Amino acid sequence: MDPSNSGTALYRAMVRIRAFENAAETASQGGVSAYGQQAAGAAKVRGPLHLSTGQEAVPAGVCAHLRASDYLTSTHRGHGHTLAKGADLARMMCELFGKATGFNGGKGGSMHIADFSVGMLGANGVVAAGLPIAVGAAHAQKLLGKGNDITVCFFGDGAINRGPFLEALNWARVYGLPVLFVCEDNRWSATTASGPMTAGEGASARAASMDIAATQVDGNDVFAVHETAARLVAEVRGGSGPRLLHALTYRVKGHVSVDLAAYRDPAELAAALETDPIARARGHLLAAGVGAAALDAIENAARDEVDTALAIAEAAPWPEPGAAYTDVQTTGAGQWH
Amino acid sequence: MDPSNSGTALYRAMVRIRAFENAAETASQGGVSAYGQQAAGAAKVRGPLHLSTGQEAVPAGVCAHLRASDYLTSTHRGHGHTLAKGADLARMMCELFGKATGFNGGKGGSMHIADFSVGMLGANGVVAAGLPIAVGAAHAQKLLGKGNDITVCFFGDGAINRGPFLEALNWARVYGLPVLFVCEDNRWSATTASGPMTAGEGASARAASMDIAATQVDGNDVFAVHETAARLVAEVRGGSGPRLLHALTYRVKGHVSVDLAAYRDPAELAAALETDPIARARGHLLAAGVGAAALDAIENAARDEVDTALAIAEAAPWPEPGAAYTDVQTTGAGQWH
Amino acid sequence: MALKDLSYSEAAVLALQREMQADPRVIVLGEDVGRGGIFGQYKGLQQAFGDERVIDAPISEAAIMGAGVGMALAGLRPVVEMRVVDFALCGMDELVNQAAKNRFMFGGQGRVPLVARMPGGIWDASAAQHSQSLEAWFAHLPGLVVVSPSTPQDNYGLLRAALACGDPVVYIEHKTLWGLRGEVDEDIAVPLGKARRVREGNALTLVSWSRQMQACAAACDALAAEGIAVDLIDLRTLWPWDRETVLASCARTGRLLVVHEAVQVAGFGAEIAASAAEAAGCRVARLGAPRIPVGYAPVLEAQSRVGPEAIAAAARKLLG
Amino acid sequence: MALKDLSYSEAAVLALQREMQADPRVIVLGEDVGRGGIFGQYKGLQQAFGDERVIDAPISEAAIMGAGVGMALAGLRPVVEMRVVDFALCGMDELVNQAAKNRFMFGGQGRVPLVARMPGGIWDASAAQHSQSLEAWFAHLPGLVVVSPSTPQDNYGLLRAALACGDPVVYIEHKTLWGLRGEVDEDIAVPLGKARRVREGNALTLVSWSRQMQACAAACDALAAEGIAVDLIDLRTLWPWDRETVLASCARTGRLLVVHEAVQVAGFGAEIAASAAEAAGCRVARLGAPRIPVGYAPVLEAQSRVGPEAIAAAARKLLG
Ligand SMILES: Cc1ncc(C[n+]2csc(CCOP(=O)(O)OP(=O)(O)O)c2C)c(N)n1
Ligand SMILES: Cc1ncc(C[n+]2csc(CCOP(=O)(O)OP(=O)(O)O)c2C)c(N)n1
Ligand SMILES: [Mg+2]
Ligand SMILES: [Mg+2]
Repeated sequence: MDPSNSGTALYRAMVRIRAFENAAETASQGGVSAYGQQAAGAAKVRGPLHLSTGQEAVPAGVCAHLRASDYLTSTHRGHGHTLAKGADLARMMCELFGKATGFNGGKGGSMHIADFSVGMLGANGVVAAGLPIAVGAAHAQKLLGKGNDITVCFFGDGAINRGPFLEALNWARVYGLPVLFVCEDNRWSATTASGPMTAGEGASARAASMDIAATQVDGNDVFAVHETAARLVAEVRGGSGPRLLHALTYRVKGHVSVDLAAYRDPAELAAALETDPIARARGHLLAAGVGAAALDAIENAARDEVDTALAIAEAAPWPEPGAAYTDVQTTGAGQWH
Repeated sequence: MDPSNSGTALYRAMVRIRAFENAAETASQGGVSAYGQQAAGAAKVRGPLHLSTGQEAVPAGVCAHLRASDYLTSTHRGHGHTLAKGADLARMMCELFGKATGFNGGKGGSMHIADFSVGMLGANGVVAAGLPIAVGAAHAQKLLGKGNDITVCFFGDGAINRGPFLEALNWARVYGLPVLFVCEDNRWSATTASGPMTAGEGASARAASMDIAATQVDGNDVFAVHETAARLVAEVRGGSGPRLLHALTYRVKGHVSVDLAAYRDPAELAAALETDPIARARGHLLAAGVGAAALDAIENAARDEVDTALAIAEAAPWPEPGAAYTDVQTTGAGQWH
Repeated sequence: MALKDLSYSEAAVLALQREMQADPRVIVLGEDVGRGGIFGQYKGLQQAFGDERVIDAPISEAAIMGAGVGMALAGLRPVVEMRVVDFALCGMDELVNQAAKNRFMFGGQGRVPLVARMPGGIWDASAAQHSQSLEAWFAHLPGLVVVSPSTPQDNYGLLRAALACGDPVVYIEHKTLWGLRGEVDEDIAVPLGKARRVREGNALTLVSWSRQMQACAAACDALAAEGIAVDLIDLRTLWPWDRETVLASCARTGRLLVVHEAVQVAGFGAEIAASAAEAAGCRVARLGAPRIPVGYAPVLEAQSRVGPEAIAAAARKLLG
Repeated sequence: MALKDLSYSEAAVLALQREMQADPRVIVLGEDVGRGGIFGQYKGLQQAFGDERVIDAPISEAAIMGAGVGMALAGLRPVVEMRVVDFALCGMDELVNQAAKNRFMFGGQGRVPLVARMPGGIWDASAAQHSQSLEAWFAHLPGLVVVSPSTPQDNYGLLRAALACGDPVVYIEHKTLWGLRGEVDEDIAVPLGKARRVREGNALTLVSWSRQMQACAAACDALAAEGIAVDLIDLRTLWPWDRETVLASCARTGRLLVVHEAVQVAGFGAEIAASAAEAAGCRVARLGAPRIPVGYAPVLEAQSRVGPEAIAAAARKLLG
């Protein structure tokens, strides 16, 4: 690829995710009771906040090939997917703050971040729950003859041990659906290392056993992810049926923002930090002749955008109490007891 | 193997299953409303009755290597597993008749046929439900240091499309459990051909993807099943961890006894009947010098045993109405409303 | 108006035919639907509409329900077949955490217009895992509509209404009503949330639904012979339930008896009885199955059945 | 007697320690239990008893619950960790069709002594998929015991009783009570099925459980200031529930108010209210959450909370 254009675009995509999550992380301290922490209640961003710090190359590299009419299903760790799919950063921050101006009107928060208008069908609080929903969306795309739109389904390495993973992959292959499965293999499942809990070679091997071609990629090399995803997305758009991208990355932060991950070997983290996708991309781009100033400008712009978003979210109104009674269901609305 | 001893034993095991199910089939007509039939109510054997006719070689060949302290989990199609594991045929018939003298005291019927005293932990009305239970039982065998006892888990080719199949196989491998998975691949899932509903090469491929060695065998050749199972059972007993036996067979009857299977290509059935496991075993044994009289005697003995069982079941008492209130739970027993 | 004599299952097939003809977004997915479903409740539909709209599914209840959610979000109106409510337990996260909550959780960005058919109740001699009545579970869950028809006419009308309503609907037909025949007027629309008064009377309000309506009617005959006129109400929709009709009747009779096939403890009858006691302050009684699993032998299964005699006895007790 | 000041989670850890020391068959399986569980409710147990008895599991709720059933059948006494009740929905067939029915279905050939821990209730700001209260579901299911402790002492005592009872138990701790401290007497045995009278009074019977007991106590303070003495009862076990104690109190006060965090519609309060109306003929009222999913924003989440003011108001209405 020519790094000077899309290269900087990928860089920008990653930097925005990082900036957004750094700010959210700060705003979330004391926001939830778990992992030995007691919620203070004063936090701006409350409830479990799952950060994708260090994994930004995967959504950035994959979503660069998507359009708004393509669908995306996400996980509990969905900020990167949502931003990369094109959602407005400020409205995302408003949702994390629980404000009326958030994408969900404050009803969902981080674990349910979504922007249906750009095809982002939502983060999910239930591990692996996005997989069957994704194949259903892809099934609809096929039946409705939606041009060559596709569905991209992100999930973690721990999710492959839940039954719906098998049911969804089998489904996608049986009906030959336009879905790209993307396993974000960050080596951890909450406080448990995924390796010892997983039989065999993981997502790729299981996909292959269901006749779904799988490709592994260095998930911390945004250019590699971008290049590999280009081919897979093209195949899926072309009617190949499902494909799986197995991206090897690492969860730099704790499972949630209040998790200090003391259970982890510091050496493991240190090694992973060596391969930080943003630092690596920056190195690539500099080597490819992109000026440091241009990259600094991208980072400053991202920080400014996030600061503005924080101010917007801070100033935004809370939902009306009555909003708790809207969008429950149409039939029987008003009968709450 | 020396067909003159264990060969005839395998033959006898199959013949008893066939005789039992032929009788049950006759007694079940008009026993359930489904597949276009209306229950008459007069049937002696009521509710859905799933026959393993044509599949007898699998339980016969596998269970020949098991002892009472080994566990077995079964499916909705469990008569063969139960008989082969050593359950009393007459008490099984009593259970199918719903009598107090049945293994479950009339509480379960065919779909829940079981004899825990010989390690047969039960048929199950839910497809794939036996798999997690089996790995749990094997897990207990390992933790309790139960000598080298093992658990054998039977399931159908349709069951591999349910999530618990993946979860259970992963579990067995992760903890290195003494369990032998046996897929009875009869090519059908109720009224639906399994092939078009299944991505990839099926049970064997999926097991391999979870690092569980799988072996395919002609499930209608009882000697081949017996020989292959001998090796796999020995490996599992020896501490190899889980193994999978993929037995290729065919469901000769409809899905349940009232299902005429009109949706099936008659040629397919005709071809399958050519490979009837009992007829083939008889041929082998005759060729190996076993006298026809000896084999006839085995068949007559089986028919006599079944006739006696029918008479016993017919004469046996119904459960007391009060039995509906026993074995529900200990805590709170008596509080039914 | 077009009158037809149809079975409960034929009425459902007719409803699906009408909806599928009228709306290409309506599709069916589930196990064995291509052969008409094991109860004939999809008979001929795959032949008529093709296997892309009447989709044979693998044995994957979680994926069937979950894919239904994804299809609905993407613009289809799936009829999701669970075979029996007992197997719907294999897709509970997909129904409860996904289908029911999607619209609210995402702030109204999406809709999940889906009808999940999961026949309930005792299926003769099918024992504990094939005989459950779980309607109370679904009534407890925000986001879901719960329907339970007792006649061919209602099965026709309510299935059409369920497909039209745009909400996720748990549609509970009864496993042993499929053969029940009755007159079906294709032009009658049966609204969701409206009960049907089956008999008029001032002595007692008797509320039930699904197959249990038959036992209640028989009990009413026995009571009528004793000069006791019962106000018999078929709830038809359990959520939203027709409080107005039921409470108005309670106010008139001063006595309410709720009867259902489900286990009485924490059954939906508790909700109705408690509501009546709270609102109308009238005397209430419930009659449901004892809190025991359904046994296989006829004598054991009978313990879980609520028959006309028991219903009449409960009515007399409430009156005495 | 050994008195300790412990948190709700520490009390649970102590109970498990005692049971695991006393009985080698007692084991724990679930996600992240090796690090003490995300709420600290297994803290130190893997270090003390090893990873063969405190088993880290893959993210496989169906297999965790199903394997628990197999382990129990084979002679172990597993504590099955579901993390939160919302995720237990991923193992519903294994709990409902297998664990709860096994003993009956197979005619008493087997037993499933298993304690399934599934913390319930609103976990501050965790929205619709992490905030459910589903105790009414499990009370509806024959074969299951349902427990919901409100104090460290009860969590200690009831968890031990649950492990000893030999039945499959759904053990619902509250997601936000983990930090609650209180005195724990290790020698006090807390029996299953017995409610605890927290306050004595003749004006009104107030029944609740789990975290809601705190709001009820606060409401009682407000009412006491008005001279209204409430008979406050902590149900502790939802199945079997202590009918005797509750109905005796109702007979005395003539008025019953049931309060729970769960959605009011078809919640377990309906069972208690209906039972009291049937048996004692007393005036009944229920107070639970509206039938809406729990929202994320504090102001939305608050709509699903049942606070002291609402409880006191409902009490006054019932008295007036
Ligand atoms: C069904 C279910 N089980 C457990 C959880 C709790 N949980 C949330 S995230 C998580 C770890 C998921 O690991 P992985 O799929 O690898 O995603 P990652 O967190 O690493 O991005 C767990 C166990 C859940 N949300 N849903
Ligand atoms: C979870 C679940 N879904 C559906 C059914 C209905 N059902 C009973 S047997 C069966 C077919 C099973 O096929 P397979 O696993 O190959 O076993 P076979 O009947 O061929 O022996 C189906 C769909 C069920 N019992 N449980
Ligand atoms: Mg991970
Ligand atoms: Mg099969």
